[in-house]
Amino acid sequence: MARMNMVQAINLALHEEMKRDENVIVMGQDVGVNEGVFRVTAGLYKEFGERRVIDTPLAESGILGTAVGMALAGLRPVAEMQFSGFSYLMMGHLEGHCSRYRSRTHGHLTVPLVVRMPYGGGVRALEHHSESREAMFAHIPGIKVVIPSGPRNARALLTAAIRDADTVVFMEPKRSYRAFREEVPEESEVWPIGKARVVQEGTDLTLVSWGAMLRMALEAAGEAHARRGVSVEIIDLLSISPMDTETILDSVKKTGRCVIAQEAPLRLGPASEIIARINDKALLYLEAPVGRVGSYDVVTPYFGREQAYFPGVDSVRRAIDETLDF
Amino acid sequence: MARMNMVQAINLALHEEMKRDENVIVMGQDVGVNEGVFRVTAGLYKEFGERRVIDTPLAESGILGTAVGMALAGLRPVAEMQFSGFSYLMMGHLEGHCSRYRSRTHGHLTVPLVVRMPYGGGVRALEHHSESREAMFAHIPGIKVVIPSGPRNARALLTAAIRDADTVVFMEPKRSYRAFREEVPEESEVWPIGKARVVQEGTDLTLVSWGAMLRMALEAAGEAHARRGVSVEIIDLLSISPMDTETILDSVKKTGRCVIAQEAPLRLGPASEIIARINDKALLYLEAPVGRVGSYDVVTPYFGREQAYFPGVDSVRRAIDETLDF
Amino acid sequence: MPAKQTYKFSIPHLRILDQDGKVNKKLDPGLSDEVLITLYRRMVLAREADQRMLRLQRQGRLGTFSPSTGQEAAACGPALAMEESDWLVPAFRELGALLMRGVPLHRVLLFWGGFEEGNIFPGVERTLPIAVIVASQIPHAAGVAYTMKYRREPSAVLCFFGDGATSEGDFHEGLNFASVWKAPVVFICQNNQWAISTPLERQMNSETVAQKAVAYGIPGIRVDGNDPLAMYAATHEALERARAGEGPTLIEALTYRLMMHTTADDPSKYRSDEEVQAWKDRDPLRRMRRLLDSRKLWSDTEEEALLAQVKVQIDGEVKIYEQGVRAKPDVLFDHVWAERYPEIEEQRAAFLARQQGGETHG
Amino acid sequence: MPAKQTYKFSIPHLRILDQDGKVNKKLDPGLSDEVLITLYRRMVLAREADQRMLRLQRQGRLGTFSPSTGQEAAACGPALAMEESDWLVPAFRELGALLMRGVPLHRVLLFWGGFEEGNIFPGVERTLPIAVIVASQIPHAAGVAYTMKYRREPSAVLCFFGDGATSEGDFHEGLNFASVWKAPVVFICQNNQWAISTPLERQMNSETVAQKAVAYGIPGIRVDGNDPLAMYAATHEALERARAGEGPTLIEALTYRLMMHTTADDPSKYRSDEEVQAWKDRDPLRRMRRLLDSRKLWSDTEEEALLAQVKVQIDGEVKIYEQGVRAKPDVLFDHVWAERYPEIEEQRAAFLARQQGGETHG
Ligand SMILES: Cc1ncc(C[n+]2csc(CCOP(=O)(O)OP(=O)(O)O)c2C)c(N)n1
Ligand SMILES: Cc1ncc(C[n+]2csc(CCOP(=O)(O)OP(=O)(O)O)c2C)c(N)n1
Ligand SMILES: [Mg+2]
Ligand SMILES: [Mg+2]
Repeated sequence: MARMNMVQAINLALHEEMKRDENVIVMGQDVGVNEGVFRVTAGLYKEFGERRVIDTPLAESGILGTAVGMALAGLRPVAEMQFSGFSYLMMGHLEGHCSRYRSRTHGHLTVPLVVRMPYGGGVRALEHHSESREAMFAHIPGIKVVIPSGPRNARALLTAAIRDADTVVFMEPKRSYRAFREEVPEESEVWPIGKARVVQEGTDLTLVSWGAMLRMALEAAGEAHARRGVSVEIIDLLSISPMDTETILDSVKKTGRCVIAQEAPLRLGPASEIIARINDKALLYLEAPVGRVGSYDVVTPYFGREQAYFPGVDSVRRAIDETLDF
Repeated sequence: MARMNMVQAINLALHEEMKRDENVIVMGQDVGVNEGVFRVTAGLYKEFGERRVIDTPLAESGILGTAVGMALAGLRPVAEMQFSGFSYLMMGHLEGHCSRYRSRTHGHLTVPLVVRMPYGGGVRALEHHSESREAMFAHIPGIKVVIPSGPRNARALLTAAIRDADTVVFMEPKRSYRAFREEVPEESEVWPIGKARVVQEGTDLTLVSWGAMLRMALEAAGEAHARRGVSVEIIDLLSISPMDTETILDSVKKTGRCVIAQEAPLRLGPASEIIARINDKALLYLEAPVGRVGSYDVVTPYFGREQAYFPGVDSVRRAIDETLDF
Repeated sequence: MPAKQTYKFSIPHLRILDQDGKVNKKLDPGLSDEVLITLYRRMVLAREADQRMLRLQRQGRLGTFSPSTGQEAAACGPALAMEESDWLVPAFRELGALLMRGVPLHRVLLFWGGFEEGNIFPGVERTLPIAVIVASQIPHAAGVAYTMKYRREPSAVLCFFGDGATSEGDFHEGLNFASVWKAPVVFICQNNQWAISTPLERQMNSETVAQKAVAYGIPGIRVDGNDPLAMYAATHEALERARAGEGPTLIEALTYRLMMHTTADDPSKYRSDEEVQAWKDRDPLRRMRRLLDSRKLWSDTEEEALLAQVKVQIDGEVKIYEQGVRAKPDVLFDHVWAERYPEIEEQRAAFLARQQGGETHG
Repeated sequence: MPAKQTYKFSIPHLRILDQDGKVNKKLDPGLSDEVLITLYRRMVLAREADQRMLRLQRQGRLGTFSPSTGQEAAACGPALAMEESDWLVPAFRELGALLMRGVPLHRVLLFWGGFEEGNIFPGVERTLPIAVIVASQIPHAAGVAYTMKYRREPSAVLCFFGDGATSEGDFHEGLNFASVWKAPVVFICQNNQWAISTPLERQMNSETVAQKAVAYGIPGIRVDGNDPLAMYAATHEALERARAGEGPTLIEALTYRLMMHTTADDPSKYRSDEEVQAWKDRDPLRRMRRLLDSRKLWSDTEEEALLAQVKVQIDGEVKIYEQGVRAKPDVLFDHVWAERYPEIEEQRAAFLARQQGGETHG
C-alpha cells in the first residue's frame, strides 16, 4: 500500500499496464519527453522509449484516428487529449469508428483503446479548459465513458479500461489530480466498468455523484448529518456509460429521496438520464422530486467568474435540504 | 397558399431569405450546380450565382469554420452538412466558437449562422446516414437546435433561424422530406425559436414528439382515440434547445400522463431531459411514469435491420397503453 | 521577391502503357505474360461485377452504391503490387482491389445490401472494410502502418481515397503522422476528378494532387491512373520503399469515374457528355486488351470465354447474396460491447417480446 | 522512377536585415527613419509588456499566459504592413501585433486575468480576440477574407498561428478553402520551433513550413522571423497581392520562443540552455537597435527615455486592469443568446437568490 494522489495513481496504472502488455502504448501531445502537461505520464518515456510513448503532432483527430488504426491492428493505445476541450476535434473517429467497428463487423474487428482526458473546472484555467461534457460521449452507443473520483478507483478503472475490449473514454477530473491522497493497494486492481460504488450507506436520501463532485457530495452529506441527523447513501457513479441503474434504483427504493450532483450543465446531462431511469422503474418510491445539481445552462465563464458558475458544497447542501423538506 | 413538401418548403425559405438579405449565403458540398443531394437548394445557384451559393471543398470543419469567419464579418451563412453523420467533424467550431463568441465578448462579436443537416433514419440509407444526435448539439450551451416536423413549420423556422442572431443547428428529418405535402402560406412566416406547438389538444395524456416521429405520434394517438376513446394532447417540440418547458408542463399538469417519442437512442436523449424537467416541476401531477419511446441504445444497424431498430407507430401505441394502464 | 536561398521540389508524372497499348520499354516493369493476363482478368471481373451491381440496384435488389467502372486500373494495378501480408485500407470505390484481395463479391453485395455481414471477410486477413466517412480511413492506415513498424514486421499498408478526400483534415493529419513516423504506408489518391458534383478546380487550387506530398516531405508522384502497368510499378516501388523503412509515398492516380457518383446521383446535372465520352475513349480495359493483343496473349475467343466464366462467377455470388444472412433477429444487441450489460440486455428482452408480439418496429 | 514530365516548385527564403543590423540594399523595403523608429518602439513595448506580465503572473496577479518574448519581429513587422481596414486574426502569441492594432494592454491583461472583457476592444475594428483552440482561427480568417471579397472591399486578412498549428486539420482546410476561393488572406506561421515540448521534427517531416504552400498552389515563403524588415516586406507584398485579388500567401517566420510555452510550463524539461542561448544572440530587438544605431537614429539616452515611457504606459494599463471589471454578477446569464429564454432566466433568478443568500457557488 502506498498513499498517492490521482496523478500518481493514473501514472502507476500506465506503468503497470505497459509493463504487463507490450501492446499497450501511450500517445498524445507532450506525453513523452515532457511527461504530460500534468505529469501524468511521468517516467514512461524514460522507461519505455519513444516507440511506446509517442509525442504526436498537434492534431486530435489524427491522434484518435491513428489510434483506431493501431487498435485494429492489435495494439492497445492509450491516447491522451491534452484537455477535454479539444476532444471535439476527434468526435468523427469516436462516433464513426470507435463506437461502430465491433457492431459493423459483428465482432470481427474491434477498437480496444483508451482516450484519456483531463476535464472539468475549478482550477482557474483558460477558456476551453473547464468543461464537463461526458454526456456528449455517453450518448453515443458503443462507447464507454468512465470517470474516476479518487486515486484508488482511478488506478483500478484505468487498468480495466486498458484491458477492455472496446473504446473507453476515461475522463480525469483535473481538479482532483492533486487535491488529496489515498491508499492505493500494492497489487494491480481491476474494477469492473459499468459498476457504481456505494461509498457510504444511508437510509434517508440517495446522493449520486461522480468525478470531482463526489468530494463535495461527501462533505455536504457529512454536514447534513451533523446538522439534521440525516443518513445519506452516497453512490459514486464511476461509469457514465454503461450506467449502473441497479445500484441507483436499489438505493432510491430504499431511501425514497434522491439528489444527483454533477459538474456538467443541467440540460441533457447525466442527471437527466438518471432521473429518467428512476422515472421508468422507481417513480412510485419517490417521496420528493429528484434534486438536480449541476452547472447552469450558460456558456462556461472565464475563470474570473467561474466560482459562481460551478456547483459547490453549498449547492449540494441546498439540494439535499430541498429534497428532504419537500 | 401552395401545397408543398418539406424539401420545397425549405427551398422556399432559402429563396425568400436570400432575396430579402444579400448577406445570406448558402454553402456546402454539392449545394450549387447540383442543387444539393436532396435538391433542397434547387434553383439557388441559377438565381444567385456562385458567389452566394458556394460549392465548397469536401471538409465539414472547413465549412463551419469559414462560416464562422463569415458570420463574424457580417454575413449570414447557411451551411449544409450533407448528412448529419458527418457533422461530428465540425464539432470543434460548434462547441468552441459558435456557442461562445457572444458570451466571450459580451455580445460584441456574434456568430449568426445556420447549420442545416438532413438527419434520421427510415430511408434505407448507408451506414452513418441514419442517426439522430440532436442531444449532442443541444447539450452545448449557446447553441440553438431546431427540428421541424412538416413543410409549414420547416419554412417558418428556417426563416427564423436565418434571421436569428445566433448559431442555429437546423436538423431536417430526411424521412419527412417528401413524405407528405402541406399548405404553406404565401407570405413569409417567422415562428419563434424555442416555442413548442400544441398540435392537438387533449385531456388524458400528453404526447411530446418532434421531427419525423411526430407523424407517428399523430397516428398512434388517433388510433388510441379510436380504439379506447383516449384524448391525447400532442406537442410538437420543434426546438430542442432552448426547450419550451412551459408548454409541456402546462399540458402534463392537465393530463397527468405523458409519453415522449423520439427517434434518438434513449440514453441521454431529449426525452430524458423532458422527464427531468417534469420531475423538477410537475412530479406530483403524474399519475404514471412518463413513457419513453426511442431507439435502443445499440449501434444503429445497417438498413437491412433498421426497421427493427427505429421506433414506429406501434412503439408509440404501446407506450400510450402502458402509461394509461399503469 | 528575390531571396537568399530557395528550396526546390519536383513531382514526376508516370505513364508506361499508352492508349494504344504500347509499352514504354525503359519503364516496363516486366510483368510475365501470365501475370498480365491475370491482371486483365481481374479488371474484367471488377468491371462486370460493377455493371451487374448497377442492374441489381436498378431492379431494387441492392441498395445505393458507388460504381467504380473506369477506375479498374487504379484499383487493380496497386492491388497486384501487394503482398498478402500487406494491409489494404480501402475507401468505397475500389471494388477491383477488394476482389483481388480475395473478398468474395457476395460480401461486397451484402455491404451495399444493408448487412453488417458485408464487412466480414472470412479467411481474408489485413483487409479493412469499406470506409464511408470520407478520408477517415487515412489516419487508420497510418496507425496500422505504425503497428507494422512497431512490430518490426516487413509489411506495408495500401490506403485508397478520392480527390475529394484530400480536402478533409484527416487527409492532412493522416499523411503528416505517417510522414513524421516514417510509417510504411502508400497513399493512393484515385483522382477521378469529381467529388459528387464538385470538380477538381473547386476542390483544390493545386495543379496536381501529387504535389501535396511536398507538404509532408515525402515523395509524390502523378501516375496515369488508367494505365495498370504504371499503377502497378509506382505502387510496387512505393511499397518496397515503405517496407524498407523509408516511409510513406503519395501516389496520384489520374483517372475518371465513368458512371454516376452513386446510384442516387444524376451526373448529367453537372458534367457534359463530351467529357465522359473523352474518358470512355481512355478506358483502362481497352488499353490493357490492346497490350495483350499486341503481345498475342489474347483473342476474341478467350475474351468470350472469360466473360462467360465471369458471368457464372458473378451469378453464383449474387445467389449467395440473395440467400440472405442468417443472424438471429436480436443480433443488433450482441455487439455493442464485448461484454453484456443489464441496460442493453433489458432492451434486448423488450425487443424480443415485441417481436414475438408481432411488432415490426423498435 | 523516370518520368515523362515533372512539375517543379520552389520556395524562397528571405532575409533583409542581418544579425549585425546590416541591410541587404537590394531588398530594402525603404521604410522611413520615422517608421523604423516607430517599429522599434512597438517591439520594445511588446517586450516590456511581456516581461511585466511574467512578473505579474509570478506574483499571482495574472493567470497562466503565453509569453511572446523573442518573437516581436514576427508579430510587429507584419502588423506594420497592415492597413486599418485589414483584419487581424491572431493566435495567442502575437502581443506585439495586438498592441499595434491599438488594443490597450489592459484588455490583454483582462483576457489572461480571466475576464471576457479581455476580448472587447472598444474602438478597434476588425481585430479578433485571441484564439486558444490551436488552428481554429485559420478557417475563420478564410471566411472573413471571403466576406471581404464578397463585399468587393479592398481589404485583406492577416492570420497568425504557430508551427504546431500546421498539424491540425483546420490548418489544411482553412488554407485549401482560402486558396480555392482566392480569398484575400495572408497566413503567417510563427515557426518558433516548438509546440510546448514538441520540436519541429516531431511535428512535421518537411524541411520548411513554407513548402506546405505547394499543397494549395499558393505562394509560400520562408522568412527570417527575427528580421522585422523581412517580415514587413514579405507581409506587405502578400497583403498587396491579396487585396489585388491574387489570393492567399503562406509566410513562414522562422523564429524562436525564448521563454516558457506558458507560465505553467518548464522548458528545461525538453530543451537545452545552449539552444536558447544561441537564439538569444539572435534577439530581434538587438538587431533592430543595431540598424537604428548604424543609421544614427538612436542613442542610449533615447533608449532610456523609451524604457521609462514604456514603463509608465504599462503601469497605467496594469492599474486599469487591476481596478477590475464592473459587470453585474449575473452577467454570465446575459449572453447565452441574443434573446432571453425562460429556462435561462429561471436559472438566473435562482443564481441571484443564492448570491443574496450568501452562497458563492452555482
Ligand atoms: C466526411 C464525409 N463528408 C461527406 C460525405 C458524403 N460523400 C460521400 S462520397 C463524397 C465525394 C467523395 O469524393 P472523392 O473523395 O473524390 O471520391 P469519389 O467519390 O470520387 O470516389 C461525398 C461528399 C461523406 N461520405 N463523408
Ligand atoms: C486544438 C488544441 N489542441 C491542444 C491545445 C493545447 N496547446 C496550447 S498551445 C499548444 C502548442 C502550440 O504550438 P504552436 O502552434 O507551435 O504555437 P506556439 O505555442 O509555439 O506559439 C498546445 C498543444 C490547444 N490549445 N488547442
Ligand atoms: Mg473523386
Ligand atoms: Mg511553436
